[in-house]
Amino acid sequence: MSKDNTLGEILRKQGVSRRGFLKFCAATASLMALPPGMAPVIAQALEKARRPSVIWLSFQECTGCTESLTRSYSPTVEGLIFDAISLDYHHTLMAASGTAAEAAREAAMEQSYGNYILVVDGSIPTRNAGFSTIAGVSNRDMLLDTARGAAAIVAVGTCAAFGGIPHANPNPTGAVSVSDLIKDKPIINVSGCPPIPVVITGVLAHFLTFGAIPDLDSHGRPVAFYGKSIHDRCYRRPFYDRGLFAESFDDEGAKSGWCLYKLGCKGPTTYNACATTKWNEGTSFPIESGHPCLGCSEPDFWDGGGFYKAISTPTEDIGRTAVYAIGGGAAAGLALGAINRAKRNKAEKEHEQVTIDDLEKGD
Amino acid sequence: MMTETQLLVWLRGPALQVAIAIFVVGVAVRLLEVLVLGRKADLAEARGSAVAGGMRTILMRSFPDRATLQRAAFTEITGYIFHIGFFVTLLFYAPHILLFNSALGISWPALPTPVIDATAVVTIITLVAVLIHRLTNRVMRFLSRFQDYLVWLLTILPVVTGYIAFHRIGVTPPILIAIHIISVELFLIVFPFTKLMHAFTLFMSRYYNGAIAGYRGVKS
Amino acid sequence: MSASLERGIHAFKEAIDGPVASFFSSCVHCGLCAHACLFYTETGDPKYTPIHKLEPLRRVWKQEYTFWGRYARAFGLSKPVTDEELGEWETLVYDSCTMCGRCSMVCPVGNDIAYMIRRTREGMAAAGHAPEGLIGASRRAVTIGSPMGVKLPALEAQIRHLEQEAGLTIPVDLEGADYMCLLSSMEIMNFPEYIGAIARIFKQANVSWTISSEAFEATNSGIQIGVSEIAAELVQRVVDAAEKLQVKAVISPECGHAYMAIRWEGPNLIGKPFSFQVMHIMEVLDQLREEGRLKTTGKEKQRLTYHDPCQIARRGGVLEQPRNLLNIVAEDFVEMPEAGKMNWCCGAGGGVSANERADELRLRVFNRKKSQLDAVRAEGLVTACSNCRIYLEEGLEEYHMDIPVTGLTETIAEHLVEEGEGGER
Amino acid sequence: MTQISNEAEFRHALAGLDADRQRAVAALFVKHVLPLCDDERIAPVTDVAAREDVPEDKLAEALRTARTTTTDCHARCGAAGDWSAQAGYFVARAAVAALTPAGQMPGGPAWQAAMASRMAKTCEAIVTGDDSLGRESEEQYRILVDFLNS
Repeated sequence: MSKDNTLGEILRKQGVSRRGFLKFCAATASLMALPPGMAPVIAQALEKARRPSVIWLSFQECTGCTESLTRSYSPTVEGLIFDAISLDYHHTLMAASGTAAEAAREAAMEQSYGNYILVVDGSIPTRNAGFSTIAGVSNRDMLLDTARGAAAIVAVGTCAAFGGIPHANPNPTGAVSVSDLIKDKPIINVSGCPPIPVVITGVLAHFLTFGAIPDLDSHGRPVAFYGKSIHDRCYRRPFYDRGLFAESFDDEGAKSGWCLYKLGCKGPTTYNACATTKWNEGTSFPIESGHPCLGCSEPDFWDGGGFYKAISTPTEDIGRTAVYAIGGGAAAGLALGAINRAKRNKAEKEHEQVTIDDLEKGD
Repeated sequence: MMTETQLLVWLRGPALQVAIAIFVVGVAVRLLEVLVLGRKADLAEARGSAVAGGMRTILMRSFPDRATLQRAAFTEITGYIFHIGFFVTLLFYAPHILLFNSALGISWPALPTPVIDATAVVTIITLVAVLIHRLTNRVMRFLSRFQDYLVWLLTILPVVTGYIAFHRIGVTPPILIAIHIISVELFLIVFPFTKLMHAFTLFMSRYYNGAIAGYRGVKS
Repeated sequence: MSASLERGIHAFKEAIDGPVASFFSSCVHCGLCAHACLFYTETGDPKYTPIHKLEPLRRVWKQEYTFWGRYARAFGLSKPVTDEELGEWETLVYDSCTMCGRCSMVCPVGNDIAYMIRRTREGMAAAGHAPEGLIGASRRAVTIGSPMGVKLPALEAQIRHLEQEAGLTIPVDLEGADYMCLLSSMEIMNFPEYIGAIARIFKQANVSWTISSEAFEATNSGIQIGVSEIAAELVQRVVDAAEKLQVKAVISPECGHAYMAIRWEGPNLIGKPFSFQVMHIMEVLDQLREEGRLKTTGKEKQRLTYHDPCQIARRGGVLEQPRNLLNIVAEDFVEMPEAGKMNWCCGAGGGVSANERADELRLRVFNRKKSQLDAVRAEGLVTACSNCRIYLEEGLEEYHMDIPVTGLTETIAEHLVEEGEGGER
Repeated sequence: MTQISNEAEFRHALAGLDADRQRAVAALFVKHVLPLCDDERIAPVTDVAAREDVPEDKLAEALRTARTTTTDCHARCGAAGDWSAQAGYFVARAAVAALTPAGQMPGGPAWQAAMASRMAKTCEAIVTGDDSLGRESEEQYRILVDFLNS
């Protein structure tokens, strides 16, 4: 498929009927919380969109994001969109390797300089370039170099968005997120470990349709997908509201699908669309499968105080602190008490007798 | 910039440790400063038992005599409501019990969350009524100093912020939970320096009161 | 060396012990003590709120005995107690407080406010802020032996009168007697029939008793004004006399603070337990009643009620005895509302009656006693403290209530069965 | 002619009198010690007590005056006591006893009035130190005998 075909032509070649395409646009519109009227606009824009050039750079990552996005066992509409774009460079997916692969990347950068989309997954080590390089070029340099010509950058996965697992304490590689290094380009953080596939394609679709990045929250994540917390949309919320909690993973509560708050669920402090779009085409999502949410779309979720410790529990040993404090307090109290007592007893010893003649004020 | 997760982890960790440390050391010091001063033995011939009298008053002073109840019904009733409400909300809300369990190792059954929710509302309304009473009642206005109003604020904040955090009103929830934890830690830190100490010293005061009277054969 | 602020503060420092520190740590400014104090309920003036009267002592406690307070003082953040303030507080601590202890009974956190007023007065007196009346009374008590200047000859005349005219024997300085009776000047001057009453009762119950010529005075201005040295000196006189006469027990007469002074504060003032017992006259009479040695006849017909003197009942613990006694001499004995340990004060105790400046306020707050009495429409009021008695009379007079007030011992004596000497009465 | 020579007979005789006669003899006792009281309100009140046919309200009003006088001249707690003033106080108390309705005074109004009058005399004795005045009880026996016989 040459680059000059429009997205619409490519999709028709792949047998996607006009109606199927319009259905996709309507789904995307609703997904993006856009008004229904936008569906035809999306369809028109996608119809005419030139095949965008996409460069996918993978740095310190586990390929989970790519895996999540490109499951091959069932062609989904997201997959079609993904095929539709001109993915010019992706280590895992591209056939070329070695210098040929790098040549392809440079070619793509030159050819559509200024309007290709840079997708990054994985965090960027800063302590020592040697931790992660591609073809002898450090991740950091490659990112800076490639970002210069990018129209927009999509940081896929919590690693790229916030530093993710490599960034977790003690962060030996000095891993940082894309937005820590790139300050002058619009960056869309699509956090999650991995993020939900439809969120990635949704963001691409938005960019293709409007040529601009969607509304972002304070962490640079598309509000459409990360506006609400899991807790707000969790189907087990009524149990939380009534105080019915699973105490262990296979007790009565867990079996009857009660709230997993006590098992460490981070739903209340995690923003993602898992509870609504769910995973594997709406099959389920972690809480529905009986496991508390880990809060993977939040920065530093790995150091968030223990996956199985409830939000309301302390993250340090308060008991021990209290014991030390009691010891210290008792010692201080006894000492200060003794000082008071000595002062009072001294006052008594130095008591000046008050007689009836001392009752009148001094003249 | 500290992210919300880091903030919550810090608040539930080091910050809570500091607050607990100040609270425990402060209370211990205040209590020992009183106890070490001590009391001279009574040389008069006893009529009743001081210890029995002291213990009795610790319990019985919680029940006002009928006449006082009539004269100061508002103070008495609002006092019971917001104290009981405050403790029920604190001690019987499931997530709080997890907190106590992880800190102290003991646990107890929780009340249904809607009950706690209602109790919190009642407590807040009563505390507001108590503030109005403190501002309008002749005696209370005369007695009240800055500290009385500060302690009122520090007492109502945890309940209000907890209610808002639970119902997730306004800003993003992690911040609401953070604010709630901060208000609790403020309460703990200021506790030993204010009249909140009465939560501990009232037992000693009632004991002394009852002992002095009990020694003389009076049920105080 | 004259009284001064510095000596006052010094006395405050001595007065602070565990309970005081605990009380000040516990007060939550709820104002409930005000509703228990007749000086507030009858005037509605918030300055009479009991805990407020302790402000000077509280500040000394805070600045001297708390880490936080000392710290604040070091940085000049605290307000030291000034002489003007003590002057201002004098009327609060003396004129508007009888140390009746009602506030101590209702404080929800258990503060014994009367306990602290007693100690505050130690500082006030040492700082020269005691009322004139009490200074005069204390001077007379120390120099003459009685706050009202009653000398031995006057008592001897009373005794002579009782012996010649009423044919009674009043043993004076009888060594080895079981009981040594004390008398309060108020009784000797205003209600001498008390002496006649105990003489007749003890004669009938053949109780061995005596009065010491060296220490017949029961009252103790020292604990009212708040100077423990004076109080100790007065108590020591009684102890010396009692030990000299080797009596088994000393009887405190119908006087409130005298009972508090000798029974409860006495040993602590002189620093050692007594070698004899101390009993209030009502305890003795009730004991005689139990032993069947108190034979009475006839009962008062009119509706009688009893006023519990604060220092005897609430602060002293003598509660059942008066009821037992009244039930044998009164047909229609009714209890006032809140009688017993929660009784309302007559407004004159704790030195207030000796303080002329407080007269107007005292009569004004008597209205509380009036409403208590109105609830039972009594035709006669009996009490066991001559100070209460005389100021109940004055109060009733002020509010135009024709209720005669009598002492309990005297009422018992009226109903004694007269044996021998001219047959059945 | 009844003879009264000791306290029991004196009390017994007094107790035998009805309310009006008790008031009358009580008034006599008070009159006997009246010079000791310099408060002018007591004299007219004693006259009211002495009269036989006195309306109820007059008596009550006189009683109130007598009570007020008693309250005014009792020795103030803690103040330096003045025995001559006390004598006046006891005369006032005697007047109050005389005017108090029968049932309200333990021992009866007449007897209380007698006791109070004797106390007035004792107070006088304390001031003057003249013990001869101590025989007030004999005087009262004589007054009672004259009264019973008249």
